[in-house]
Amino acid sequence: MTQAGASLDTFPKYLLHNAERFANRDAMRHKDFGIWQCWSWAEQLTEVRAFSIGLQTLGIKEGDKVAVVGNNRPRLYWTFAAVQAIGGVPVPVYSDSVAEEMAYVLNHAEVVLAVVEDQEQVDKLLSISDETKSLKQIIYDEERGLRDYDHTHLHAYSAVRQIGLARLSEGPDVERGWLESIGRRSGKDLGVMLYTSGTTGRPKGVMLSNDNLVKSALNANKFDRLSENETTIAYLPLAWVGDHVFSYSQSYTAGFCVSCPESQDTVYSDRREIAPTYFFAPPRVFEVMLTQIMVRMEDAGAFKRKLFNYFLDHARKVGENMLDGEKVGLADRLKYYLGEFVIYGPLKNGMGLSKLRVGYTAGEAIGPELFSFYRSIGLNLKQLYGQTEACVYVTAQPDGAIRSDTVGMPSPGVEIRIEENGEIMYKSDGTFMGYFKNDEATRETKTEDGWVHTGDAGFFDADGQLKIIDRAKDVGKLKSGALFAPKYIENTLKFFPNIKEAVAFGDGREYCAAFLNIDLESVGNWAERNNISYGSYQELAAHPQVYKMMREHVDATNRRLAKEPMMAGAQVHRFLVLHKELDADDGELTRTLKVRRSFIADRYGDLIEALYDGSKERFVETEVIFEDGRKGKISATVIIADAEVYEAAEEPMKEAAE
Amino acid sequence: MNTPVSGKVFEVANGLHARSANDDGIADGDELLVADNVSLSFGGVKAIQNIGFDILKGEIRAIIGPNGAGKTSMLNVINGFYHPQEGTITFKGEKRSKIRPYMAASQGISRTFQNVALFNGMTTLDNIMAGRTLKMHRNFFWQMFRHGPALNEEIEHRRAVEEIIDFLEIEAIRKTPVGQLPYGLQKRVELGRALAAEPTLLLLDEPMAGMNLEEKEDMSRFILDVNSQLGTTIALIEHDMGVVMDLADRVVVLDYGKKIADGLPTEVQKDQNVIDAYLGVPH
Amino acid sequence: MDLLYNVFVDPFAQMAALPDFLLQVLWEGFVSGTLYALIALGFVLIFKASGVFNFAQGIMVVFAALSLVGLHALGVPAILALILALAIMGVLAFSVERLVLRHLVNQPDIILFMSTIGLTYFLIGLGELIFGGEPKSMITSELGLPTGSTTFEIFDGILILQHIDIAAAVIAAILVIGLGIFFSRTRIGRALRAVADDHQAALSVGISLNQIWAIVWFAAGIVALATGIMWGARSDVSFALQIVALKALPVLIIGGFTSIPGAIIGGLIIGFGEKIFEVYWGGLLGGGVEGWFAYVIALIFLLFRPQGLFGEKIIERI
Amino acid sequence: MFYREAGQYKTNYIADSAIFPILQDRIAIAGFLAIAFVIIPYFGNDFFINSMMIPFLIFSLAAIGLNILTGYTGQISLGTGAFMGVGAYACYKMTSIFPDVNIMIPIVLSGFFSAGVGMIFGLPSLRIKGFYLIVTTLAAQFFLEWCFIRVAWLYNYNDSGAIEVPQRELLGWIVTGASATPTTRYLVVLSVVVAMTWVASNIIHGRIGRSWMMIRDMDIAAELMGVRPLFAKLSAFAVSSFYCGVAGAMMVFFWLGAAEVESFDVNHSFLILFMVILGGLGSLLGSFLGAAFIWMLPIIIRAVPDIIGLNINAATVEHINFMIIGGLIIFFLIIEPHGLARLWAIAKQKLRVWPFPY
Repeated sequence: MTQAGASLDTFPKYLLHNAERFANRDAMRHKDFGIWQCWSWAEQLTEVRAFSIGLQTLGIKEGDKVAVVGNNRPRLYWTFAAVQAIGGVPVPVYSDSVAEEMAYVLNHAEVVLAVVEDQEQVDKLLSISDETKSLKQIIYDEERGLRDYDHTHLHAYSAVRQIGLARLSEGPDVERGWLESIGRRSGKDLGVMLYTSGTTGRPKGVMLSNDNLVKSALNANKFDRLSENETTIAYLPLAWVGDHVFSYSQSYTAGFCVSCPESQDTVYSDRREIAPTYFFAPPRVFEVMLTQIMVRMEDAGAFKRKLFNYFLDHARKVGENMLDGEKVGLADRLKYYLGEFVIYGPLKNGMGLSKLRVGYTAGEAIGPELFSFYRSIGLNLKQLYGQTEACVYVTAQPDGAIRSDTVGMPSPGVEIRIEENGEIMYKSDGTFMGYFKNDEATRETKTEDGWVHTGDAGFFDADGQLKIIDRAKDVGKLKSGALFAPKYIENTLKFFPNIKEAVAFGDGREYCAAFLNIDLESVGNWAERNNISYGSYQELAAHPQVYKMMREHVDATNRRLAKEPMMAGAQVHRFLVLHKELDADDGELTRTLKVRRSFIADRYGDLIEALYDGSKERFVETEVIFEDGRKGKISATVIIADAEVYEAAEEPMKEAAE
Repeated sequence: MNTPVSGKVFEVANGLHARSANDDGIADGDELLVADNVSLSFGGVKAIQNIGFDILKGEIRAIIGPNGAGKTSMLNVINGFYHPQEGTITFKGEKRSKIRPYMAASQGISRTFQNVALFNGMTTLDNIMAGRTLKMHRNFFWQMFRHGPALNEEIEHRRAVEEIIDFLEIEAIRKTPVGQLPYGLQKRVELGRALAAEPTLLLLDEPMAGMNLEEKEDMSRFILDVNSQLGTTIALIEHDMGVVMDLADRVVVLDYGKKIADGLPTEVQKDQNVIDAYLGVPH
Repeated sequence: MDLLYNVFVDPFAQMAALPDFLLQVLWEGFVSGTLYALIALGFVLIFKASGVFNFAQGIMVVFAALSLVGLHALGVPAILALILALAIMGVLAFSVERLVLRHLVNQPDIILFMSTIGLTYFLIGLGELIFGGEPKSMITSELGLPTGSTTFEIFDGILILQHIDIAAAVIAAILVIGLGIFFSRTRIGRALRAVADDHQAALSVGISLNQIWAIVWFAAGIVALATGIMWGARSDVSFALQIVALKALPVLIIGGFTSIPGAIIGGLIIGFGEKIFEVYWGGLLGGGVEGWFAYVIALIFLLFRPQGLFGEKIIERI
Repeated sequence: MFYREAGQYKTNYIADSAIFPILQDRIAIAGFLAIAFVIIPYFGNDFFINSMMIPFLIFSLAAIGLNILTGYTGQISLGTGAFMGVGAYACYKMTSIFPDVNIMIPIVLSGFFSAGVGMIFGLPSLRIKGFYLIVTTLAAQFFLEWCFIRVAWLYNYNDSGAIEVPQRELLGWIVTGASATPTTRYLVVLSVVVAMTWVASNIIHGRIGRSWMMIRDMDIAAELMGVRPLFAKLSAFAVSSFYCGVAGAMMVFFWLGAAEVESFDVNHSFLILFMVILGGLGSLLGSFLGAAFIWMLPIIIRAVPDIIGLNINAATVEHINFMIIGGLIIFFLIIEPHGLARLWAIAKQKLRVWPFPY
């Protein structure tokens, strides 16, 4: 297939290429019907080709936008390549977005066809069919329950695939035509459109060219020496740029196999079966894993707990040094190997990370203890800093130069500069083409000469690693003029496993104050051990004992903040424990589970006021959306507590050197 | 009547699952089973007296009545556990005399029990596999070596069982011993086991007894799906009138071993005899 | 033809020719039948009240007899030894309830059954450890039991009746009547019957299940002691008795597991049957048929009347 | 602790339903086999091989036989000893009648005789359950014992009434009779036991084994799923007796060398039953564990007084042994009715989730 060899600048071309060079290697696995169904690159090509020609027959032509909605499933990944092969543009959409959100995206992107996972998504799309005039047809993967639907505009994936196969059997022209269509596409063309969930306003469609994705993927492959031998598990939302790059772009360019879990409930055990060598997870996932480890260990016998603590202490001491290849004494080394056999190995095995070669965490700052825990037991976990607009990679940590408080050095092919107001700007191969139908936003974000505003504030430290403080616009000042970086404070609070979420306030105020969210699993367990009974989340959150514990955590946080001259001014003076969990369904978190600060500030204005007016408690009523979509109200009297504040550490005296 | 269906059982490519439901040459809406003047007594106790009704192919037929009305006995007569002293059962046009339950099974009658009767020493997977006993034929010789035809057969049926697991959404408990499962899931596994036999007629004895609302909703959905997607005729005993009204195409009402009403759910609901029977024995 | 003659004619000819011998055989059968019935009675007591199929009844017989003989050998007077042996059976009943049954409540019957096999082994070991494995003579005369025999002349021949055998029959009758009264007239007895029907009902009478179990095991122990004395007086007290005692199982099959009269009639049927079969037909098969005759009869019953003569018909409900 | 299951994924049903799906288990099994086939013959002394390993293996096989009936099909039997006897006598007769036939043929064929007899005595199981069946199997036990004594043809009219094993060769090695070395006999027994265990495991994991377990767990539902009780129960009796028969034949031919009826009495039936209960009902592994435990325990108990310098006579030790076994049976039934195999499974589970408790 000569076209492919000529210039590998699109994914369909890579598909053709891989079907030759890796013909019999697994390209995709999916746990289905109890076992891992596998497709080699050659088979993947056959599948993509059949579906692609099927789509063509349904009338998809160059430039058409095709929405892809659902969980991680091979057929949805194939849809990307199938659409790109005939010149269309896939638009993956978050499958958990509610109907109105989805309607906006489909309309805005002018989607003509949607490939969806199952009945649930079909129903959702049908419910908004009046608003989405451009959408003409729907293809579904899972056929269950859809038998009796009107099939004039609805097709089963398998049926479209069959159409494609039938067309292909008509003669070689069909395939030739298809190959030509692949050949016509180039790196300059629009490859995919990803809608950013956006902390404010409507989602924006980020247009990424084939070049953007291919080059970023190649750079990243080279950076981490990824080859066809890697294996990963695709479990993050399809519509998220990370998944698109890790599970699609990098898989196609490096030729490694991507595994799709059986269902959302079985991700954990499926990951264990697959044992990925290349793995990405937001800090939250790592946090949950660690909490689970700790909670389960609480129930273990005294001996096991002792052993566990003993070896983890040792790992804390030498583990990271061993990982970084530094010199470690023989005795320590042997003890570490013993620990590897007794504790670390089984832990990694339990998490399904035994074979991990490269692991990344990003999206949010990760607690240093959390981060070192994983590294100390021998997992090569690293941080990166990225954005949809950059095809993920802005900075990443190279092997051997890992720090928990930085996000690494500029990725290959990325240039970075720091603006005067602290904002990080970059320019790279992955820099997006622009926002779809939103030139104004494009201009705001991307300069004429290709520099992109990240919106984050940060600086390079002495080792040349980038350190992020906060969103550029969120960094503020207290009335006293002391620097107030809310995220930094929140993250310090969240180091405590009992605190699931924290929201700090203080910009333009007298002092800094915070909302806390307890971690139900962790605190619930603690309550059980201490014979504290509670009937609900709300009751537990308001429990005096819990408040006492939270106060201790805030105290510790303040002591920690006090040690850092820059941050000492913004210690948490008052705090409260929220009566409900911050929830994406209520709009308090983004879909990627980041805190939506301004929204929360609006919603809980009363409570914020209470933090600053000295009240001891405040009654609030909050509207919530239940899982089934009903709306309701919950009310509570939230107690506000004071916290100890510490003297700022003195600026260490500069030694009169020499 | 729920939508009559023809075609494949589950959405799978390997063409395994011949639909037993279509093999018998009885068209949807024709009589699949006729109980004619059936009487059954234990010692002196008359459990069923002169009951006659029919079950049409493709429908969901509910048998309701107060406790002790003889509903379960009726099911036991249908699948051969009890032999009626009087009357006949005609299934697929064949009048039958005494049969053993395994013969009823091989004719295409499968059922679940009021109190879950799973094989507790076995996993979910094995329990559903057990439902396919009648479809497996490889002889002892091959079984001994678990090779060749016996292994192929095992794999083939495993695939079919996986389709049922997928259908009932019980992937996560595939390899859990059923004794460890909560009651609601056990009921679901039991339905899976009955389905694995690919029955023409599925008898469900209080499929929702002891379930919470959500479990009931799930179970209702599965029952409707079984009926509409697999074309299985269903006879079910149920106490929850709401469920019966939602699910059943036709209802027969028993009381003290006698039939007191028979007809569409809405008709039966208004029947004075039925109201009296239910008021007499409140539920 | 010879065979047919030997099977169908000759034995009856012999019976007719020597009626006194036939009577003697029948008497022997009656006596061993009585003993089978006594062992079976022990089984029935426990089975009725607790649903436990007590495989250890045979070893309890041996154990009781050994205790009696062993204590006497240590110089304990016969009557005191008898009382102490009773006490030992009481302790055994109490221990079994405390250490075994109590922990196995609500377990499947088969588990309870197997635990009694374990108990059997334990008691064999314990008995041999304490009393030694060699056969011992029963202290018949010391207990005041008759030892002589009476010879009747009848049908031109003689019929010899051992007094101890007569005593055995009488004691068996007394035991059965005593138990009958116990069950029908006493509060505890009635509770025992209630427990057989319905555990809840028994509890409502105010007797705990544990007490009831201890009591029935003790009752079975008393029966075992009586059986042991009688049996020991006829042959020796040895562990071989344990295997013979298994014949109570076929007796139960014939009589029904829950019926006291059934146990007696079953025992007699087996007793008579096996003696007559052994004497008149055994020779044809080479002798020694007593070992399996009872079981084969039971097998036939199982095939044609599984509930036994007096058991209730089992209706399986679903 | 030793398990590293991450990354062991199955891409087909054959691998997924394998009997040992976990790599580490397969390694362990291979290790055990290597020890059994190489290390023990090489290093074991005659006493160890002849008095421990050979009987252990033979009883394991018998225990598997009984486990198939009792543990997998739920039909209790006290006739195991007699069914072993049928195998032994059948084998003896066959070698007498066809002295030139390869010895392994009568060994295996003897199982069929046993299976036939087992099926006959299994017939009542169609109508009866539980305790009633005990009587049936006891009938088999006592009737067959009687046959072994009274039917002189079975022991070639020997004056001793015993069967004595003639010398036979297999592939040029003397495998039976007085001149066969323990190691040779051990290897023959081991091979047969391994092969038959594998077959048993195959049957149990297939349709037939499943139908047995269905009958065991819920016979009504089993019948409803199309299991014919007649076939399921009789096949269990047949297979079970087959295993017992082969075990019996091997017991005489490769271990005892000569045997009388005492070798097949009801006490042996109990012994095997205890192996199955202690080892674990419904577990092949349990059959081995139970056999090892019941067989090795007396040897250890006998050895202990010597080691600690106590002088206790052999009879006393024997009695204590009885008490310990009886006590353990009760103890296990109370604490862990599924026997050693379940303890093993729990330990394995602990190792799999190590360091977590669950």
